[in-house]
Amino acid sequence: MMILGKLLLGVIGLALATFIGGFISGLDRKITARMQSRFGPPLAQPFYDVLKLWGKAPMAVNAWLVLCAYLTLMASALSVFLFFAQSDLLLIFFVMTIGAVFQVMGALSVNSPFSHVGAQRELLQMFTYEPLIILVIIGIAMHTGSFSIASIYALDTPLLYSMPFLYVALGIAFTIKLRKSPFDISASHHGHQEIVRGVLTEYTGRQLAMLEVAHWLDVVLLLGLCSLFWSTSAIGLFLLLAVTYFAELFVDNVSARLTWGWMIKRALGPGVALAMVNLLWLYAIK
Amino acid sequence: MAKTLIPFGPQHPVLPEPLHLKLVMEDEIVVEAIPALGYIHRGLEGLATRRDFNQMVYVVERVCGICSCIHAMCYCQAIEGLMGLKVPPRAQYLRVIWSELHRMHSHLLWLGLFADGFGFESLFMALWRVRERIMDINEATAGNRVIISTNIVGGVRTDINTGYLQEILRTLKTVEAELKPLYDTMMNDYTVKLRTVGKGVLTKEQAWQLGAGGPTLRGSGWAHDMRTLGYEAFHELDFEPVVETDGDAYARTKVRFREVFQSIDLVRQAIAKLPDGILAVPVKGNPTGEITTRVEQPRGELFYYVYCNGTPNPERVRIRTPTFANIPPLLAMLPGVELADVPVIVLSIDPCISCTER
Amino acid sequence: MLMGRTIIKNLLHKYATRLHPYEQRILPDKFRGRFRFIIDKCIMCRNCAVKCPTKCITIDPETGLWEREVMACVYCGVCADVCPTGCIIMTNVYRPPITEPTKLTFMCTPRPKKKKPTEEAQTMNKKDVETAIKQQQAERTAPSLPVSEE
Amino acid sequence: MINLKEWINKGRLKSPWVVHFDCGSCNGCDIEILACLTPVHDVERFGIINVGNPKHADVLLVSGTVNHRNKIALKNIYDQMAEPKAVIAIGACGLSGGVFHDCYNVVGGVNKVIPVDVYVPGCPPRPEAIIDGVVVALEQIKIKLGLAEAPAVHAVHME
Repeated sequence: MMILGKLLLGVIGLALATFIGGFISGLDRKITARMQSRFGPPLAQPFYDVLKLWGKAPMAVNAWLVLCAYLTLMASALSVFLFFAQSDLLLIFFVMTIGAVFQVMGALSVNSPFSHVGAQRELLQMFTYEPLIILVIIGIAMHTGSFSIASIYALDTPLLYSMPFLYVALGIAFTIKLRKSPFDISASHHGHQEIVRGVLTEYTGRQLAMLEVAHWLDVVLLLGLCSLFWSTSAIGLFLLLAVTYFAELFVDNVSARLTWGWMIKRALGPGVALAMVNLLWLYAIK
Repeated sequence: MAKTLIPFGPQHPVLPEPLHLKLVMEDEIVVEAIPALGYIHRGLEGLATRRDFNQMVYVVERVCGICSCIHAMCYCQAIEGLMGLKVPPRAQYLRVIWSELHRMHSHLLWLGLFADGFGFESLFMALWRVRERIMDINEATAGNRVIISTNIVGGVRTDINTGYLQEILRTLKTVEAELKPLYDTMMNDYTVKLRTVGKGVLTKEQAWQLGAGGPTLRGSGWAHDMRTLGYEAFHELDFEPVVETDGDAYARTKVRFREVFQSIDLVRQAIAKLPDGILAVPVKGNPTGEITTRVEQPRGELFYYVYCNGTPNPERVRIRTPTFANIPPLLAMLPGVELADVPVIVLSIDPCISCTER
Repeated sequence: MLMGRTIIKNLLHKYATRLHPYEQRILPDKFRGRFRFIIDKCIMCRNCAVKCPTKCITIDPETGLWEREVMACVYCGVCADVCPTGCIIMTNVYRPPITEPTKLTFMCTPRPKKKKPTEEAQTMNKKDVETAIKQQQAERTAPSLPVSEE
Repeated sequence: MINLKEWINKGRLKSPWVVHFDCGSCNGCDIEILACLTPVHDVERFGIINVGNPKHADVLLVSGTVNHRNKIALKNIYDQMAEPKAVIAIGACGLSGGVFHDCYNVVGGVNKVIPVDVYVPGCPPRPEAIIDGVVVALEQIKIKLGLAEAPAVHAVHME
């Protein structure tokens, strides 16, 4: 009965996450536009984009690319499903990673140099954000004694009180995953960069639509991870997420795109250092 | 390490123009940059033999849509020189006003594109928003936003009335106020500095030897500005060439941004000194002989050679544009930089391919 | 971070966008937009055809054929400046997009002949004129109006 | 399934991604196209994004004359775009060659190389005219999809 309930929760969560992800993406574009003193697109714009891309004539370069797009979407969906089914955090993390890896593999399977450079940069980004997320998960495990999400909901004080530095590290990882400035290195929303849309260049039509949905799901998953830091009250959770996302938008709009060298030196290093300090602190108070 | 060949252009989102650069890459480092031109060649100079010298004004305006007014002005100066026409003072001042407005909108455009080149979208939007104010002035005073078609042989076509001059001054005040924080961002922001300082360094000697021009040359420490020749009304206005000494993309950005403020100042001076009088002198007969003229375009020195043989059609119109001079320095700057810095360096010379290839 | 003040200011103030198709902006009087022809006033002087830098106006004084390549016009306004009778007027409304390649053709009163052209030229002209009229009849779907916008 | 098709068609009309190719223009039209993206005109309100990648784009904006070298590039870009697609020729040069129509290296308008759906006249056209052009192009896509009937030819344009 317990398992059935969890499965049901996972399915409902996944369906909801898709809509929330698209909505967040629309809100993101609207607020970004307003920050740039523009009117901005309608809130439902990401849905229109995805529907349109779904209806485009197929133009895939090879079968591997199509397969990779499906696998990326499935991995992202599965990780969100597992999150809402309150599964193991480590498992969720690995499933999420599989999605990112397949996206890169698809980009590497074609012959375009833009796609290749984008894929290499995406791998470097993964190299940066994955240790940070893993350290956050370790921190949570150290605090609660278990990798399960249910154990976090059992806490009576928010995680943020004991893990503020880890939250900052998670914020860095979140910015990279969102593909926002200064970390829109492998791909960017508008494609105004030297490698066009980088890792996404060769995905077209339906495949691009799937990757877009996968991206929404990844964003929801990472917001979910952030939400664990204030699991005690719904209002606090919502406020934390709103502040976090607004901070992301703010950083996106006040900074230029930087290079992967800087990302590894100035994002991974301090991120890991912050996380380590927090982990030591957690170890000390135990 | 295997070498990869990355095509940069002819259709590329960072560079709106069809410059094709074949970048030979080793890892993410550029080993060699091979330019391929000719995507935009129209054969405009050949039209000179089929259009009369008055019609050519409108043709040379369309050499480049960004600095159209300055092209037309340089060509008109050449024909006026051949025919011995004295442009009325009011027309001289009006030409200065429009050419400085063009310099401002061109520099703002470039600054925006440059910001977009390193992924600073909100700065791009903010600079282009300011630029629209200049475009509104162009539209209201000359009748079109970009290609204003105000210069004719012997003077200018249209006047700016006194009421609108006050409006221009008001707009310039707003522009200046809006640009101050953006200047601060462009020059002092940590992320922007990371992307521009030390990128694409051109030393003082190199810049001179490779024949760079305009802000690219002035960014390397040479006070070389054609406006100091004092053509049109520039000899009555007070200004100093903007010079920076570092020779990198940051210095060139600074030169251009400071030139925007300089242009605002020049327009103010010109409006204050604007004399009354006729707009154009009548043109009779056909030009004969050959002449060269030089003016300062937003991108550097613009050079016209015109040869006329007494018929209405000029026999030869030869244009040497600043981007043509700036391509050799660009190719010297590119090897050894990261791929991420290529747009920054390519844009830092402010390439105008349509000027170069005509 | 220096951009922060600007973007927060933008967020709190009204957007700068002109909501174009919903709010029509009246362009300045000087704006060189589409032309208005009062073709009855035309005296077939061919000034506009000669001065046009694009060479997009063709006039045949003998048949009264007045033709303009709308697609090639660069809206410089020279024809309006040089027209002695003011039959070409520039308005401040820009020309809307079109979906078919078009050409603007008018028939006006032919100018009475002053000199008799040579035999050869006459036959040449006649041929040209005939083909032009045929083409024009094929292209025309509506009768030309005396006052009309291009 | 019919429902999904309707939704997709709605999406098509609400999110025309554009790719811009400067095909020998003098930059006048290019900067006006870029000006459309900026705060004062902001075409993102119609869901228009300049994607820069022909494989993702629905609408091709071409500015400038076609010459013997770039006609190959233009054809390539057009062929790389997935259906349904539309082409907008911008400016007098893109329409017919404009002031350069009798230059030696000019082939002519864009319609000599690829089929054009909408012509935006002007030298350069105002950003407003370009926005109108995209709106008209969407009408053309609607007609292609069978959602609307072809309008009666406007007498005013055809005289």
